[in-house]
Amino acid sequence: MSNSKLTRRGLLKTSAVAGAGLAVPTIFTASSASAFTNEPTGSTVTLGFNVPQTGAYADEGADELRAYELAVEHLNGGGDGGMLNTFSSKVLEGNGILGKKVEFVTGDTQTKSDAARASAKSMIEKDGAIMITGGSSSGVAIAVQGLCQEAGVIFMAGLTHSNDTTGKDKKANGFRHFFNAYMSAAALAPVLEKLYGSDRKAYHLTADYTWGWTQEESIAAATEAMGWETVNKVRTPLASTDFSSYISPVLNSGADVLVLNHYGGNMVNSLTNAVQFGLREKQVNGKNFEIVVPLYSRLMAKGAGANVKGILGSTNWHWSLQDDASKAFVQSFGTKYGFPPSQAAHTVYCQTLLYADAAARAGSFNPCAIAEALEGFEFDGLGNGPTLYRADDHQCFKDVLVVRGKENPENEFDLLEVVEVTPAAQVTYAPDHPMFAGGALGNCNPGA
Amino acid sequence: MDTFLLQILNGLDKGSAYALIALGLTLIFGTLGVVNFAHGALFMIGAFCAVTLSRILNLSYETIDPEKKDFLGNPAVVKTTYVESWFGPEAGAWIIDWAVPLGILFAIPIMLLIGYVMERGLIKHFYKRPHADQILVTFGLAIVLQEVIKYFYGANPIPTPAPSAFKGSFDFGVLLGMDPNVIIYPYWRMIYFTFSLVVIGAVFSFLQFTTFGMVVRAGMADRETVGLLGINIDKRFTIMFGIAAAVAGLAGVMYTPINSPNYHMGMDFLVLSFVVVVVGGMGSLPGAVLAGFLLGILESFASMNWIKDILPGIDQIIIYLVAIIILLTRPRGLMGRKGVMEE
Amino acid sequence: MGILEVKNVGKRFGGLQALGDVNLSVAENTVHAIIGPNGAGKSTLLNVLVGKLIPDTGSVMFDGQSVLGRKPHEINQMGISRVFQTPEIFSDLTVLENVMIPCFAKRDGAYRMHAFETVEDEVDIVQKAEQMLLDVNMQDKLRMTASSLSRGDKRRLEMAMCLVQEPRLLLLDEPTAGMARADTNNTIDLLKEIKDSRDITMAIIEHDMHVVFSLAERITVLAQGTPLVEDTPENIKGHPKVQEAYLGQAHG
Amino acid sequence: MLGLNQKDTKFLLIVVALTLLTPFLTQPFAESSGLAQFNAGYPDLMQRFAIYGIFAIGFNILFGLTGYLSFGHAAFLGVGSYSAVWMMKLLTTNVIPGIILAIVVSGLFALLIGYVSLRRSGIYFSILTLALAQMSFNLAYSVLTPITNGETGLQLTLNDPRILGVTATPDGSIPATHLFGLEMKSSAQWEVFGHLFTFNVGYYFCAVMAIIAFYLSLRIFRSPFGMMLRAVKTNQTRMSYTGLNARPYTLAAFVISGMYAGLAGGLLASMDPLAGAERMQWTASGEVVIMTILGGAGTLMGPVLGAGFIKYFENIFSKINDGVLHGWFAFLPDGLEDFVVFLIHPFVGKGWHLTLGLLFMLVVTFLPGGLMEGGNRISRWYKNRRNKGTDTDEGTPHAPKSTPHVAE
Repeated sequence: MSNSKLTRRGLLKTSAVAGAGLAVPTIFTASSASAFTNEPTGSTVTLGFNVPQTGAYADEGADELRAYELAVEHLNGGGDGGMLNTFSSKVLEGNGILGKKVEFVTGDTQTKSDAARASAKSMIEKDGAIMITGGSSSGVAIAVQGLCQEAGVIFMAGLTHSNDTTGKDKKANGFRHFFNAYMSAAALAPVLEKLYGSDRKAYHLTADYTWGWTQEESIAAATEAMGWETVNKVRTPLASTDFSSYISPVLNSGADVLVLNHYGGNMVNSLTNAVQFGLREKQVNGKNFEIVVPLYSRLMAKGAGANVKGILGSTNWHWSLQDDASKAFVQSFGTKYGFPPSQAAHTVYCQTLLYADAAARAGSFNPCAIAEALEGFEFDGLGNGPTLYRADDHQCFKDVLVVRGKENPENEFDLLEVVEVTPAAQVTYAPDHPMFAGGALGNCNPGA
Repeated sequence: MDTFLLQILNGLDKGSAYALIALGLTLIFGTLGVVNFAHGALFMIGAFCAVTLSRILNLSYETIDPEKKDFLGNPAVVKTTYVESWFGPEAGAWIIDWAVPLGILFAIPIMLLIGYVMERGLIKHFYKRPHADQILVTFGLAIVLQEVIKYFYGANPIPTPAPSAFKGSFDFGVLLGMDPNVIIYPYWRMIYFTFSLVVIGAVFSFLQFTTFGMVVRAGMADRETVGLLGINIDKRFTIMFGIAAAVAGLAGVMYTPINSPNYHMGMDFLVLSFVVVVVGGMGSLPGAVLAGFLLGILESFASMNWIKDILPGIDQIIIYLVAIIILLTRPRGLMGRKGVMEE
Repeated sequence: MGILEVKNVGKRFGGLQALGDVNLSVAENTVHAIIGPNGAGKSTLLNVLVGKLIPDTGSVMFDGQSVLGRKPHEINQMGISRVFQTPEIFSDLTVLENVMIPCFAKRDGAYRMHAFETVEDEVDIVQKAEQMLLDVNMQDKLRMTASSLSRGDKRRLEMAMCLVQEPRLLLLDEPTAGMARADTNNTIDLLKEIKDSRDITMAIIEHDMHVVFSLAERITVLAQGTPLVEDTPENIKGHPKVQEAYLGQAHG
Repeated sequence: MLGLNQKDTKFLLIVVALTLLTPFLTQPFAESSGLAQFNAGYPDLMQRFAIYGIFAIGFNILFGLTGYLSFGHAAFLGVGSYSAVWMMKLLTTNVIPGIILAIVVSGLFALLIGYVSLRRSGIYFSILTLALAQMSFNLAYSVLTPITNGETGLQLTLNDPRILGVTATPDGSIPATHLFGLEMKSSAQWEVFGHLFTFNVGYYFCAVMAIIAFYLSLRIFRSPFGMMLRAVKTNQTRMSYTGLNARPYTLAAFVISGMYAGLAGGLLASMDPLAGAERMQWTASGEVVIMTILGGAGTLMGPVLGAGFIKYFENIFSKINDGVLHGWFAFLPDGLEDFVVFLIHPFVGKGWHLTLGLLFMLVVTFLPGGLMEGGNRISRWYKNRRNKGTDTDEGTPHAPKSTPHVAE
């Protein structure tokens, strides 16, 4: 791990050497020194990886961090190059970004908006990070995105699924590769209709905070559009650990599908509880009772263990995909770490590559130039098929995977199987879709 | 009516965990006069005893099977557990399947030992210190314990299922002459409830009917006098601390199939269990048990839809609201004694 | 008409009649002792006087005003101070601060938000407190933390804290309980000195007869919650009822 | 000066000097040296030192003086932040109105919560504050989202009215927070001998606030009011039999410390206009408890030190990862190097909570007076060593314990 020399401020690398012998101190203000925030002047460029390292999402954060390290290794020409070899844009040459060696600093979001902003600020102010990326919840992503907008650096969102990240809280300096709740719903609905029919009654249990609400809204809208009836929408407190009192009334409500708009520990517990109550063995309205978890992640599936078997959901990417890009990424990640990458690892790896590529194509680290290079960028070879970074809202549009908990896993990582790859066209929406209304990108801010 | 019945069941089940944790907490407070903020962590460690046992049972040797491929396309490594190779596949699988109930046997000595070490090594030095100091040092200990667990087991929840014999649920409604599926309840949760009653009963009869228990009860009422009678009350208190730790640990072991254990589950329960203890009345064992079940039931009622429609968000705060009301109207809790903890 | 008038006070605790029909009058500027065997209701009576207990029947008037239903701090503000069996002092504070606090209470009432003045600038109060401590011979211990005082000094300090408020009535709850003979005598001397040097009414609850007879000008004997006799020390000494009460107690 | 005696004036001046020189003191290592990662002199962290210092000073007025252990103080910090951000959304991004509103609103909120919870004492009080604060947090995170913006936290947007300010700057971004035009985020940097010092407007604004807060707390400590609060802690029985009503004193202390928390919250929002609900969680309240105890409850400087210590740990210590460790121990033979790194690894970087927990236990067990007591013990030991043999020890048997609470 030689690439984590953490502390130097790019700006000083040269000036410190030059000025070391001089006894005359120089005073300058931050703004007069460079054209944009943290302009790299030395031979290196510093990226800031802001992931949860403590708290409930620490394992997910650790997986993201592994992917970041891998990405940095590949950008600097190390390793087998991973998805650099399959990426449709070929401007990256394995010599860092624009010839500058990539270094990185890490921060701990603690999955709290506050702490995440503090760690992002510290990376920007102290370590001279030119770009911030990461996060594993929407609240954090939106908060850090806002900060990056004000500070004048690019934010490449990690795992954030709320519509708001590229909806009402979208920012000119922020970009999201991950899919969102609307896309989950749009991808799931046809599969649900195909497998469970169009005459179903759904019961929603929703984590009582912003992300939960947007997902509930999206799924309810999509399923109602195909003829399902929404029996009830029940909000559950974030702090809940035991969902029995929310799950036990479900069977008697007349519903025959339970939608769990939960994530992380909430999802693990609510799904475990639901299976415990034997919901899946029951018959309601003459149909098999079904459970749906719209947003899946492998770590959650692992936490819920055998309870995920046969449960449908959606994910951004899965390691069992057989396209060249996915295979290359799994190969390179698996060789280095001994297990396949999660979707969170995949999205942050892509985001790092996309940022580097945009900088290379723009020929500059100026956030505004990079934003321009990313806007409307079409690419392929990163595991999700042909993808568009839409200019209107900085959201990636790509295929979405509908997955199901595997009945007979072959190994400990083999928890989900891909049921369907919903094409990008089917999950695309208008930029002014009501679920995404109410915000504006604003202007790109180069800071300084 | 049926929804009320259902929620009472839920409440009793939730209350079981609350009552068990609060019972141990009160035992420690009543005997030692120590406010133990690390009690939630003991619950968590109990849960991880089950995880550990299940891992031990799953220890395995590896053989390479060239027929199968792993995710990278290399020849797969096939693991066979020692248990299965020793006892034969069937008996071995049964033992692994029963890891959680077996975890009880595994957890008791470990929890007693942890309790003993904690009391002798740390708590002992805090008997004469203010309650605030006790809260703080045990709070520090709780952080340390959970970080240690996190270091070894990670932050992700670890699924620890119940034996397959207890999967599924029982239909109470049919028993009461209602339609099927109206009141169903998982077998394991019923076992948890029964288990908690057994443990509570055991602790109470131990205190009630043994000489040891009598001395401890006398010591709870008046420590100095008992000390003057020439009884080595300290040693007994150490044992009581061990027992309290074991009660918390057992609550944790049996809880694992209900929710996958994670390193911070102790903190999740800590605040709650303190509310339970205070509502029950600091130092009152029956109060703790009563308050545990009561709060469990109230919490379940608060999650009913029509109540949430009238008072949005009530299920978020019900526990705290009850605690506040009880503390303001019955300052010593439901069954507390006067003058406890008000220095 | 005494400064403290207790009329027909009765108090029950469940089945126990702790006080039944107590009548008592304490005249101004006297030392009035209330004695009685254990369980006679002395402490209950005292707690009624300071507002800690509210009697079921009867009235307690201090200087023409009822004390019933008032909080301890309000009763203190009326001019009644109390000395406890075990000295109640501010043990983490210095001796001087211990005496200054009652001065503030006397001057400023039950509550005043004097957060921006400094203690040192309150010259009057510092002087008053220092003078008080000089009076009780503790002038060399001003800066000591109260908890490090000897037991006798703690008692002195508590007295000083009460006296500095110049109370009109000083209640003493077994001021020599648990003291060695020498300390007891010191305390008696201190109380005598106080009695001689200022206009003050004292009500002493005590069962050490030595103390009572050295100090009291009038004595009320309490038995089973009712006053048996009230008289001068000389008359009490040989009173048959009193002997009966104490001997009866002693016999069983 | 300023109504302080000579000793306190000196003390205050030292604090002022330390605060103003923080950009130097926290930046002791040259940028190019391997130790540069231990520098803490960047605006965000320096601001946090000052802000959490204010928070802890305020908490100490309640806990250190009256002994009432509140486990819900973070609620006031959160309420302060929300008020300030709302002011910046509705009125102007000038920080003054926001901070004033923050102090007022959190003061009122503290009055309400204090009025309810101060009816009980001991652990019952702690649980009441905990319950009230957790209620606030849970509601802020969910059903109060229209006011608090829930999970994401309340932020400024381009649609805010800001009737006295501007909705958006000419270049289309959200206006920065400022003090009559002086932007909080603007900094000057001074580079000398390879050291880089950053002088940030926001930090100096917080620093001035912190000095004022400290000065006020010093006055309270030295005032009759402060003495009464210490009396409450020592003996409430004697307090009431002395004719004093303890309740308004404790309530006043509670409200004052709530206002300090509100000021801290308002400043947090002024430095970075976001108010997250997590700020109100009970663990955040636990943090200020830890800060105060670690530094030394009841002392004037202790809480500030504790706050600085914890924020330093959280932001700097947590960044030491394996790579850095390998760098440090590179001089060791390979096997040994790995072993040493393996040993240290659980305690640094993301394991910093473990170190903090251990340290906290050690302090509570062996140094009940916190870091301040540790410092005093060392200096006393040092003095004793110097004075060895000479009998001019001024510490007479009575003197040493004289005023533990007002020890600086």
